[in-house]
Amino acid sequence: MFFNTRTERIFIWVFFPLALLLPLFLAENTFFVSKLTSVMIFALFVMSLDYLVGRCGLITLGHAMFYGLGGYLFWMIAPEYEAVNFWVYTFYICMIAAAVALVIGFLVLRTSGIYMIMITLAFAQMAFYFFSDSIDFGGTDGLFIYVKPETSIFGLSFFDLDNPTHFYYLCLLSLFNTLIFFRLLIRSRFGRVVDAIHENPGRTTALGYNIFLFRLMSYVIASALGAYAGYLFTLQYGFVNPSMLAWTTSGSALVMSILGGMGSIYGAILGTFVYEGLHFSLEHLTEHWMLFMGILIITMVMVFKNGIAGYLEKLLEKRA
Amino acid sequence: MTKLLEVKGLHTFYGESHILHGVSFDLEPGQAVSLMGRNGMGKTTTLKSLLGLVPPRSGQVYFQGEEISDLPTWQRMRRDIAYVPEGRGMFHNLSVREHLEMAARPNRHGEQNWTCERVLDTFPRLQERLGNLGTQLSGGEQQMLAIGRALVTNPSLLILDEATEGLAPLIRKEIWDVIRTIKESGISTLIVDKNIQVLKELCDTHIVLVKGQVVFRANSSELMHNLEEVESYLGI
Amino acid sequence: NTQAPIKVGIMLPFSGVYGALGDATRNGMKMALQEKASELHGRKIEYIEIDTEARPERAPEISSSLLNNSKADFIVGPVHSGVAMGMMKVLRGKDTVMIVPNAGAGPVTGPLCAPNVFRTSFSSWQPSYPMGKVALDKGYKKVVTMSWNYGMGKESLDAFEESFTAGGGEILKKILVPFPKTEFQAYLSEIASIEPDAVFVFFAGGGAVKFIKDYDALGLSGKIPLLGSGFLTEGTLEAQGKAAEGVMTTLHYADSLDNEINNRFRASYKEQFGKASDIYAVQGYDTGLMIASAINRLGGDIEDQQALIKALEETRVNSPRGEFTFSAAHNPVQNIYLRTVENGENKVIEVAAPALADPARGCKL
Amino acid sequence: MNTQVSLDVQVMLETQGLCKYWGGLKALDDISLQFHDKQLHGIVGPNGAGKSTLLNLLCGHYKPTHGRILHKDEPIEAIKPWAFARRGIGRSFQKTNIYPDATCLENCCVAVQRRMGGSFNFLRSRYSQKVLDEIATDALEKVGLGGRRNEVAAHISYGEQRQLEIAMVLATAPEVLLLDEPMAGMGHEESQLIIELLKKLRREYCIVLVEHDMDAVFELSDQLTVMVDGQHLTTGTVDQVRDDPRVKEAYLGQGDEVF
Amino acid sequence: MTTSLFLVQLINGLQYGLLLFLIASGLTLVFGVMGILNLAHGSMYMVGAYLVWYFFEHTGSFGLSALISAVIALLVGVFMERTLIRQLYRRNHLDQVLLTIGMIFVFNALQSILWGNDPLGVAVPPSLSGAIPMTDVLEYPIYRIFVALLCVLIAGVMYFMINKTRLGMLIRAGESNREMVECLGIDIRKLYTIVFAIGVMLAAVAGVAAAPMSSIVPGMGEHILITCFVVVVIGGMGSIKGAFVAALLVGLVDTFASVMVPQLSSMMIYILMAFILLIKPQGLFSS
Ligand SMILES: Nc1ncnc2c1ncn2[C@@H]1O[C@H](COP(=O)(O)OP(=O)(O)OP(=O)(O)O)[C@@H](O)[C@H]1O
Ligand SMILES: Nc1ncnc2c1ncn2[C@@H]1O[C@H](COP(=O)(O)OP(=O)(O)OP(=O)(O)O)[C@@H](O)[C@H]1O
Ligand SMILES: [Mg+2]
Ligand SMILES: [Mg+2]
Repeated sequence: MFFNTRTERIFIWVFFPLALLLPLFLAENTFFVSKLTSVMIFALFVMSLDYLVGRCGLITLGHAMFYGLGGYLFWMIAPEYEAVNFWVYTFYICMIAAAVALVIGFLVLRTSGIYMIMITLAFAQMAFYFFSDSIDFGGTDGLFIYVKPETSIFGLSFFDLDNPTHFYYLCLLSLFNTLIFFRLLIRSRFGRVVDAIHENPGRTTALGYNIFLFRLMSYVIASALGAYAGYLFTLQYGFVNPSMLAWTTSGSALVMSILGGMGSIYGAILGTFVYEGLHFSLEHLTEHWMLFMGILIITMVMVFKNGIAGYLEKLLEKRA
Repeated sequence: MTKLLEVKGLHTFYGESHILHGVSFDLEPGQAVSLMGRNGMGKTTTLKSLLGLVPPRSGQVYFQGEEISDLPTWQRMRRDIAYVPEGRGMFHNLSVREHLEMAARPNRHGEQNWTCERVLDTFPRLQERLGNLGTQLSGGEQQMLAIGRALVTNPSLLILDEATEGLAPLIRKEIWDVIRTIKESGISTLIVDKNIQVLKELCDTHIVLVKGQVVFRANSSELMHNLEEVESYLGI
Repeated sequence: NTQAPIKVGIMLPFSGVYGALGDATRNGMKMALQEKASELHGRKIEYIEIDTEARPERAPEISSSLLNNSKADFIVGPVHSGVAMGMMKVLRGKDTVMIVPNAGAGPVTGPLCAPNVFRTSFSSWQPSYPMGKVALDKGYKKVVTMSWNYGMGKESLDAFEESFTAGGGEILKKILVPFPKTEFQAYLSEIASIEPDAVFVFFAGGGAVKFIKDYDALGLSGKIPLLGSGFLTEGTLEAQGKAAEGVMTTLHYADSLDNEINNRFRASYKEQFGKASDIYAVQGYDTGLMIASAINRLGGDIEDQQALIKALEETRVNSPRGEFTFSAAHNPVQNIYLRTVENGENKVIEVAAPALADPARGCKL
Repeated sequence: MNTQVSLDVQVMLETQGLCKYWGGLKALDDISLQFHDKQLHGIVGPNGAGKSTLLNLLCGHYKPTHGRILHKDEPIEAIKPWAFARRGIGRSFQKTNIYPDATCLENCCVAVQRRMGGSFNFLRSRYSQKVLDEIATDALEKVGLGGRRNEVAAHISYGEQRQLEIAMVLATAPEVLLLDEPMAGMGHEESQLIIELLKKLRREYCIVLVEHDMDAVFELSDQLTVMVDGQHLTTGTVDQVRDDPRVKEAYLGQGDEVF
Repeated sequence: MTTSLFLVQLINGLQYGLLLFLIASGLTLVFGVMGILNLAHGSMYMVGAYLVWYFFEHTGSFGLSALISAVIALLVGVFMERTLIRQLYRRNHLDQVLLTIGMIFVFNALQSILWGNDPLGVAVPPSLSGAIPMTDVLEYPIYRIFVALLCVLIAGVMYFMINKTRLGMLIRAGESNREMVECLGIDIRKLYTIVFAIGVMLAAVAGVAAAPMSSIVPGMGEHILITCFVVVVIGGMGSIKGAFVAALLVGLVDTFASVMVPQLSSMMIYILMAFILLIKPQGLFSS
């Protein structure tokens, strides 16, 4: 079975077709298309975090560092006014982020548990202050990016990134691919070891696995995808700001991933959409949206034992 | 005379799986009772159910004539029950001395026969490791500490799960001696252990569990008569 | 459609560190539009308010929500310069009018200036620039400057330095405190050991309260004169208490400006919201006045964006801070006042720079 | 009944002056031992004698304070913990150490896969290769858990978890088996099963067995080492050791008191 | 740097460190010792400051206001534990993250609704006002010295309570294995309620103590929260001594970095933390 549970299959059969058709109905409301796009981008980011936290047991509060890095990297390596190729830069950015993750992972993965949370936070904060203190990177005001890459492969172009609907589909596709990728990864033999390490690292070492290597690998993969999400975010509005790297961004992503159901991967989409959906509707309803948001979050933790995904599974799974 | 402990019709489930099918037995004051059975037959579950650690779906527990089925675990223990769990339940952040000091208290009648010092005298090995953290002890040392920690609460009923697991022969003998002393001082014990040779001599009553049901319950002499039957239950 | 209400989108922080600024701005603006309701040619105003939480990375999305979803005619915001930049990215050149009621970020009316973007507050250069001359006039030759290490702070210090060093003054040290740190003791001890003639700072809100308290508690207040950009004592005086007495600041407004509009404004604000008004309320009020006046001028029909922009450009705002007009870059041309704190109020001493316009470097309008 | 052992078989593992100190405590003091291929080497001693510590050193879980460990004459005390297992040194733990949320089969599969490789294959399904399952099932059957292969490990009883513990080591197909009290907590029948199993295995592997169940140790050991308080007391055949008065005093107690 | 300036900065650093310890003390207890991840700790710091301001406005007595605030915080703590935190002990630690972030939202909203967003200030109580001259320009306010002493006192009491008393042992044991503690006849639920509430109260007390020397503003708790976690983690989970040393270390490093390497000062405590954790992955004083 490719998707673990019935719930996941149902979710995927509902969510993706719906998402595929939605722009047709929203054609005249460009805002909703772009809002959904940004939620999907963030869902992709949350998903990469969910893999790290939920599957690998590597809790980080510094994941936003890569989200921001994805944006700033694009600004750094792309020429200011020339046309660049989207795929090429996707590759560059993911590779550079992976290299950074390799170095940082090498350091932070020596610690574990709360200590790892804090040391990832430390690195993220350093990166945050690096960008927000430096005039060259626009400081706290951030930077504008004027290039929009073109998307041709071998001279064939399917997308126009300036067109919000096209961009929407690009993000949807990215999200879908990421989900499939993580599913493959989890189902693979690599995934088996990752699961084993998550459950009992000591035992896994005793069986002869170099757990550091597997963790590092996972960290690098998740970070590269996190950077890809940041890159998409930057492309959407052509704007980077150090607040992308702030710990609060990592924190929100963590919240969404826990809310969705840790480690379920597709729960990241659920968590992000529910959180962002609530946030959006509440903040349009009342200035004191925080009160209701807080109460709702508290209620959801109390009711859902394993996040939304866990709750749905309880409802939908046939009793064995 | 009221029974010390009375367990009536315990039915316990883990999720959907029905583990205990109406376990009942009782225990007179001053008695030592053995609870035997093969792996996975529900011995630990029985103990946990009667202590309230795993709430049974139905059934009652009486202690000294009072029903305690609805009390939280700590209140049951306050009636002078002490428990040595399988796996020993060490605290990773407390030293050996602290394990004993935190648990030590006189019983409900204000008696304090077992003090930290007496435990340390009984298990000199612990004396040497006073500053170590609980989980840094060797397996056997942990077992001694777990028993010691139970004794300093000065119980009137001592419940031991896998009493001598992981102990060296000499220490094992020591433990049986301690239990014998305890028994002589009027404390009742409920023992889960593999060692039928010792148990049949030490305990007054024997209970055998098979698949969550009591299949055999008798005193020592009856046990002797039915040794073969019992041994077949135990897979010996 | 001239019967439908005019939609005003509000992007301000209503929570967190900047919450008070957002509140005051909104209150001021609504008050103005309320007062001018009769001049709107029957058009109602509908507000769409969104809390920006002062998070720049959310700014593009919220702006686009107000622009494309709510179809707001005016978008008013923000407080925070980073958010302003995010808004600019989406709103520049679009067919709605963006009015900045606070954020001082230079680029907004500098290199990024655009026909549909207005600012009713100040550029960060404006309030600080005149202080250089004031300091020199007082005979201060050697000054230490200090602010948070972020856009607005740095731009303020630069503006001060520009006029101060041009007149022969010397900056002994420029201290940039990481934002939003409020542990000032180490820096103040250092200043005490340097013993400059005066200290010039930019701080605002809670940080300003803490700074003034520390400055006083460590015994510096009587000994080294404290100068500042006016935000140091705006909306914070009550919390600062006695510690703020005597602090000298420059700003485009002062509580004690004795003109009819200011007096009426202050009284009515106090009455409506139960607390004293401050510069943020004034800026919000002026934003409201500006919108009202443009609607009035156009007879309630604001469909034609060209006409609307023209009407806005020509507005002379009769503000509590005194009348002001707009520069070509859409930034106010306004008086900057020298004030000092007396009995918990910002008292005007003099006009430090009349009708000062931002140099608008890099703006091509 | 112990077959006399010829000592010319290969030395698989050797310790030279091995020490492990915990602060002031000498948990292990100057231990020099040889473990031979195709033999079962029993280690007994009172609680806290340092038996588990010795195993922990032999499998790389701890680093020695002093001394050397040789595997086939190569020093290995400095290599990484995981590399020990890769050299074919497998161990079971005294305190049950399994993957509680996975099924018994999956527990063993993790072990088998380390040997079979492919752990850095990101795309191929872990379920696609039946060989792996078969080896794992085989290991489970050896310890008598064949019928429980699809149970979640947390839901089997303590004794069964002990069996699983051994199955996992077997599944890695090691050359050296370090077993720390494998029979503790097991029922009679299961113990018997393990004893039978070890009887078979001891002619295939180099096995180091720490155990307090004297019947089992006496029955199984080719060589027997007694340790006391971190010191090496004696090594010899079962009969030699059993009659040693020092051993009786320190460990066994006098004859009839052995339970 | 002259010697006198160095000494002054040393005092500044120590004083800041002590204040940090005071703010982090509740977190040390709740998070370090009991193992409950309470992100709403900072919010209680904020609530403490607002409460003391509110009662000071109404009673005019700082001491009385402080007392009322502490009691209210204690009750809030009991309420939080009883109704919410308690349900989550058996669940994943991360659920506590979610729960307490929800609480942060609620506290922030309540603060905004009840007290508005304006920055507020409380005057230093007259009995503790005044200052001691240090250099010809600088003087040191007595109130700050008082707070520093209070921090030392709290540190001492906490150290003694956690490490030397039976109560402390029980709390630590509870973190390790709740079920076993209950099996020893101890009402671990009640114990945890009380200790959690004390932790919450300590956070509020820190807010109370800080109120007269800082500004009371929305979001003041979130900013300090991270620093508190830095302190607890550098010190090593569960170690009061560690937290104390770490707080002083952070205070000193921050102070000296501010004046000596201003370019790096924003990052300095994170550099410090990364450095320490790379050398000692379990913090300075972990067991
Ligand atoms: N937490 C649990 N969840 C589900 N099933 C469980 C759980 N704990 C035990 N069981 C099941 O309950 C049955 C009885 O277990 P129990 O631990 O009571 O056996 P036991 O008689 O103590 O065995 P042992 O001698 O091995 O300790 C076993 O079949 C086991 O699989
Ligand atoms: N991490 C540690 N820190 C400090 N002391 C330790 C540590 N681990 C073990 N010890 C001590 O080292 C000694 C040897 O322990 P070890 O576990 O090797 O004993 P053992 O021979 O296996 O005993 P048992 O038969 O009881 O399992 C014990 O006294 C124990 O307390
Ligand atoms: Mg059991
Ligand atoms: Mg051992």
